[in-house]
Amino acid sequence: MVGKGGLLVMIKSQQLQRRESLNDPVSRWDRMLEIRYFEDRIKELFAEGLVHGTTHTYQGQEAIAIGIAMTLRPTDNVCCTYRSHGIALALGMTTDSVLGEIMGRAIGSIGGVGGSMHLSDASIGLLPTSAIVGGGIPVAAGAALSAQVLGEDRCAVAVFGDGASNIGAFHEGLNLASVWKLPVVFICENNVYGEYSRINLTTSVEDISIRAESYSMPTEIIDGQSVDKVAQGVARAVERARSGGGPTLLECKTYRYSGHSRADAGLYRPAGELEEWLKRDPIDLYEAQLIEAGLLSKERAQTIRQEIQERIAQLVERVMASPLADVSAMFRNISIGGGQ
Amino acid sequence: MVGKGGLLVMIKSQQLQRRESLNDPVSRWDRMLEIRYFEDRIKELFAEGLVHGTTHTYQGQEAIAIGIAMTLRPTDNVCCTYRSHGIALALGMTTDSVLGEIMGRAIGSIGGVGGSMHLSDASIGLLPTSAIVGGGIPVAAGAALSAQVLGEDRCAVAVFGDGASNIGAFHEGLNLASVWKLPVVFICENNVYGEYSRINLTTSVEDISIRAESYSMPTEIIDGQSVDKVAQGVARAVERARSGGGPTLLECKTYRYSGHSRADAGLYRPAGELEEWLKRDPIDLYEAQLIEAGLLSKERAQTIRQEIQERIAQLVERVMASPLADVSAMFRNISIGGGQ
Amino acid sequence: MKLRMRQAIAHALADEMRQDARVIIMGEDIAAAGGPFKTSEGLLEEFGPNRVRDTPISEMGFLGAAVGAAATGLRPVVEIMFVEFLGVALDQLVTEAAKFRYLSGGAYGAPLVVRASVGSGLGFGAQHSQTLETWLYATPGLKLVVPSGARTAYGLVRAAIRDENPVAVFEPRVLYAEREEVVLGESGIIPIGTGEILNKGNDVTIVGLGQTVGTALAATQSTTWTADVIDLRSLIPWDREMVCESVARTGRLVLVEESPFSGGWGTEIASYVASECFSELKAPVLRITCPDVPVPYPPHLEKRFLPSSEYVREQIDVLVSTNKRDQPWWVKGGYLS
Amino acid sequence: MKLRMRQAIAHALADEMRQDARVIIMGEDIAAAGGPFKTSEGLLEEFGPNRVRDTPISEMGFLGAAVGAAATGLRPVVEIMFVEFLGVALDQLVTEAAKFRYLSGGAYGAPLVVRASVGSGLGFGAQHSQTLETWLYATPGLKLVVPSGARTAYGLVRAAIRDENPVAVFEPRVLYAEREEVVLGESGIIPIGTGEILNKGNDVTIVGLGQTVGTALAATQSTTWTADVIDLRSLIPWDREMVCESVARTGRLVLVEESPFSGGWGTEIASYVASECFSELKAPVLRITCPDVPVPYPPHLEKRFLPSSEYVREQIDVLVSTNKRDQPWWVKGGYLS
Ligand SMILES: Cc1ncc(C[n+]2csc(CCOP(=O)(O)OP(=O)(O)O)c2C)c(N)n1
Ligand SMILES: Cc1ncc(C[n+]2csc(CCOP(=O)(O)OP(=O)(O)O)c2C)c(N)n1
Ligand SMILES: [Mg+2]
Ligand SMILES: [Mg+2]
Repeated sequence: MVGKGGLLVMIKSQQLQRRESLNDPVSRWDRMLEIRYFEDRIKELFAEGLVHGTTHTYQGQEAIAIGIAMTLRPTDNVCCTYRSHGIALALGMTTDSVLGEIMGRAIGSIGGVGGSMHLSDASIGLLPTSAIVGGGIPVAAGAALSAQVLGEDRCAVAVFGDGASNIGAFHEGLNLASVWKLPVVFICENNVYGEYSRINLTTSVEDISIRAESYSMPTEIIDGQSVDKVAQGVARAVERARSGGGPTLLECKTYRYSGHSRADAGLYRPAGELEEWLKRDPIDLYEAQLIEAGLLSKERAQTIRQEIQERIAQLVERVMASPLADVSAMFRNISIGGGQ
Repeated sequence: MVGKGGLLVMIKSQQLQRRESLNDPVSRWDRMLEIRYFEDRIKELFAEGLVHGTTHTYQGQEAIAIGIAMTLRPTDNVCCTYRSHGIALALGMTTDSVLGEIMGRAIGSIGGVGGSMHLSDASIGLLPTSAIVGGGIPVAAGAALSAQVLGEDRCAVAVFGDGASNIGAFHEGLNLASVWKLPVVFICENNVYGEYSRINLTTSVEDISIRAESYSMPTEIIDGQSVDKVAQGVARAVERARSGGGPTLLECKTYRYSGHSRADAGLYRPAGELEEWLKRDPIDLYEAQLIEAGLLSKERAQTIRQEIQERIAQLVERVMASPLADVSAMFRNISIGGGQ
Repeated sequence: MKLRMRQAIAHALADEMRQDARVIIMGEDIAAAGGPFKTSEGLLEEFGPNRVRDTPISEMGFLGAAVGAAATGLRPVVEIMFVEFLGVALDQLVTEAAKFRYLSGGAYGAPLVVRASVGSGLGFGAQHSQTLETWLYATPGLKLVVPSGARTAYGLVRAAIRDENPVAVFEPRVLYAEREEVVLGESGIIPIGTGEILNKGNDVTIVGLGQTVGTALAATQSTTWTADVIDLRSLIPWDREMVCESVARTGRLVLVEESPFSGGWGTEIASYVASECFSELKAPVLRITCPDVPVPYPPHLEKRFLPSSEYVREQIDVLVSTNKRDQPWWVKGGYLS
Repeated sequence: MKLRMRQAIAHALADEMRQDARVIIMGEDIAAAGGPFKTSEGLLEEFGPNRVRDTPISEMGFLGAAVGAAATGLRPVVEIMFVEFLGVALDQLVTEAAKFRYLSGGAYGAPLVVRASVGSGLGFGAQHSQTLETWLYATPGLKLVVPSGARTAYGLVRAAIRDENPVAVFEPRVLYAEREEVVLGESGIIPIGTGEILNKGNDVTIVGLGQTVGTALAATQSTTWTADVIDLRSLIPWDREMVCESVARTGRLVLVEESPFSGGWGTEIASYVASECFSELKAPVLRITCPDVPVPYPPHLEKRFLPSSEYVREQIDVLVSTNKRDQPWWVKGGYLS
């Protein structure tokens, strides 16, 4: 696997440095902002027609990505969906690698052939993200299975939405993980919507967490707007996983500020719902907490915000100036030992 | 659909007569015996090499089929699995039609091209049985959907096993039925095994019924060895379905006396388990009940048993003497309006 | 009337729903939102929530429900947002629906329609850009049609709904926004199993499907040769007669495919025609396909992935002038080494 | 050593498991019961429950788990009891596993094996008797092999496990009980992508796959013509070179297929060879297939469904003597009307 040999062992990769920096509370806040501004900019880039295809942004859910990333080890595996910029950045992928991928650049995390829905970075354990709803759930169980079979101290995490809890792969993956007591944590980001449908229109329960009982699985409902709450919940589940206690289903209550994907303005949402959630913005909440703890000042916070905005602006310029994936890229990494 | 026009409207079909006869308690017992002896004979026929392919018999579960059939109307729809001889006979299919199908005869319910796993009879609402585990579950939801959309007073029933509750189609079918409040009853025959695996080895819950909570669905655990208990449970669920109350999950606790399929002697079962269940044989229990109620005498019971044995013996002779499906049968009923 | 393909589809659905109360439609976000690709706009308003239904994300569940509903009196039209999602539900289409009539001795059919958006061109990446026709190949009892624009979409969707058998309609996503003159009403209905000759010529028969029909037509501009251009429209069953008649005349067959070279949809047609018209063929059948790679995301590569009309023209130039096939671009360019 | 095919498979699994601790196997009833078809007998005892696992009835779940496990260090071998069950899990094979390497920029592979029993001959009926190769067609990144007996089963299963890519092994169920001389050990391993010439002749090249290899061989007995008989063994990728070389010599190609005429696996081979060997072919490529019907249950019809060696011989008699194709039996018999 990439990242195991050569230079990367000696000099810590940028990804691992970024990952480690989450040990510092202010860096967590910084990373949440990075995700927020990154996603805001992505939205604009699509709106401006500068990017092709589709994208699914993460504004409002940042505390979950950070809570997960600060708790897992880089050797743990994460399976995520098409809505993965936030998780990827939190886990340590660089903004160049993520934006590069979104813009089809050779510097993209998989060389620019995947686009917004397909990020991956083995050095921080991010398996290929799946654009198929539920696709990553049994895959995460499998990444946990390898740890169990090989006796490795790893665990695996699947991140998916509320809507995904209605698909067969969810059911099969959770049952399998429970029967085999696999070291895996299933993290449902309940952001109230699956595409343009409110959860109550498609899902026969209000709390996805209830479904854990079908698998005799421990579960928690977590405030997804709180970095600490998420981190604590994930830590409990990961601890259970590593100590042979089997899988856990965590439901993080959250909200996506943007529409489902690039084309969606979210007009189907009841008036006031977004506003209600904005009052508990995860970045604001964490900022207040840091300030209260004396770890951050209002002024420093303002400076950081500006710095990140600038970083993102430079990032976009840099990536747009970088070379596109070339034609040979589409023929690479299909199979090993000769193509079909 | 078959059975809607012509002669069948005027003279009540044999199937409907057989169905109606279940109004009589003794006939119910008679039918259970018919199923039992039929299945015993099927096992022998396979063992003797007289039948090709595979089969899945129903001994020990007869009370469930009868409880369902006596409660549903012939216009209701039933989706069942490869283990469907019992349900088919209970719903009113004739032994000739079922054995004919099993033996590839033209008189078989679908002309002999389907075999043991593929029975169907539109006149009593039996949709094509599916040899794919879980396949019939969303299909039953669909049969209920048509009733709902067309405003018909029908309901639909899916019959499936404990093992099937681990497959995605179960999850998706139940959630969909719940969200749409479809008039459907999901009947899980928990016979403790899926193929050669005991339920505890593959299923993360002991009672399948628990899984109803994942769909906010009413549920009951029912003694599957009692005709009356099954009928009452089904009646409550059907009443709920017809009155707009939506779907129900019923779990009937039962046991299959035979192995999973023709080749299986069931040697994986813990010693004494079968014997324990045989003490609560559904046919014996019902016989005792009828005798206690004064509806049946020991002598009459003995006579009936003998009569049915003879009927089955004659049936086998009759079917073996009847013509095989001819070559043209394999080209029929594939599509309407010209083949591919 | 000039309509975008997505509007033509909405018209087709509405026209059938008006005439036949048994027709219902369901899929993810097809009701309140009018469909992810706006192919059902206005239908919820006109036909109400009983007949126009948003579903959970449960392709196996709602496709299976369509099978049961179809067998018991409805004519469900199911939308599978991206054809890849059939990968979680294929069982219900090919193992249940397609065999229902057979497995009921003719008593129950499964007259349902599965509409799925397919293909590349919009930057949806490797898991949302394939065409996957061969998933449905080798399935007696199932039909598959592929419109090439608004007009054929209207005609084929209506025909699919009226068909007594399960029919899949694979709609090239990139064409949803394209406008075309559409014949509405009964006379706009297109019989399943028939192709259409869009251009008459002498030297070669070019068969396209879906978005490659436009490519094929464009390729015939300013050439030294003339071509019959056939829009196949139906892939299962396909119009063997029309294609063979044309090839008998032109002596050459070119398939323009949006699918990989290995195992692409053209293999069925190429294989049949090469045998059936063995003595009429002056040149080997030429399949102009995509390379054997996942669909790449970025626009410049995605475009390259698909045969362009220039490339088709060049390939046919060689075929007609030499009666030999040219190498595909990825071989000539050395991309496989 | 003479082994039944199911024993040869168990040997192949055991040999790889002994050499490579990363190899695990999983599937329904493959552990305690030794497999529904006894292809894993003794493995639980030798390798223990950590590496030999019974699964719930959750094909999507355990195939998906195999993908994740393969990407993170194991070499899982998954048994899909009947190939039709891939219909509830295809997504994980073609949309995830086959694209994992691509979608990770080469960092994660999915070196897993999916073994599935396929085909007719044992009376399992319409939903348990198909071969369904075309579900995997058009999937760059995936391989598919089909053994024709114990020897090739051993060699191909071992090669599949060693392959760095996802490989499907479709095992003709009817052959599990058949005995054949098997070369065990390294020298018994069969490179994926290679066919095998089982008989040399001059007049025609006959290509079989799985259980039709035996049919093809038997068809060459007491004939007026002689044939190259090729066991294709690998279908994706297939041995284009071997088949084309043979056809270049014999001038005629016959495919003997256990699949429907429309969309069967032979379309890929027929289409390729008819183009590639265009000038060498003396006669049209002949696909001898099953009719376009679901697999019928009763033994006399199931037998009729599959091409018999007599039928193959008759068809080739006509081909060789007239350089024209005969009609298939169902056309001659008027069964389609
Ligand atoms: C199998 C499948 N069905 C449908 C889709 C289309 N789709 C993409 S995202 C999405 C909504 C998912 O909602 P949820 O799981 O709540 O995640 P969120 O987008 O809210 O993060 C749908 C229906 C898909 N990608 N895969
Ligand atoms: C999708 C699928 N996977 C696996 C099988 C093989 N199979 C047939 S029956 C069976 C066991 C089913 O157990 P259960 O649901 O408890 O029903 P029972 O046979 O006990 O009535 C299995 C695994 C199948 N037919 N379909
Ligand atoms: Mg959501
Ligand atoms: Mg069971």
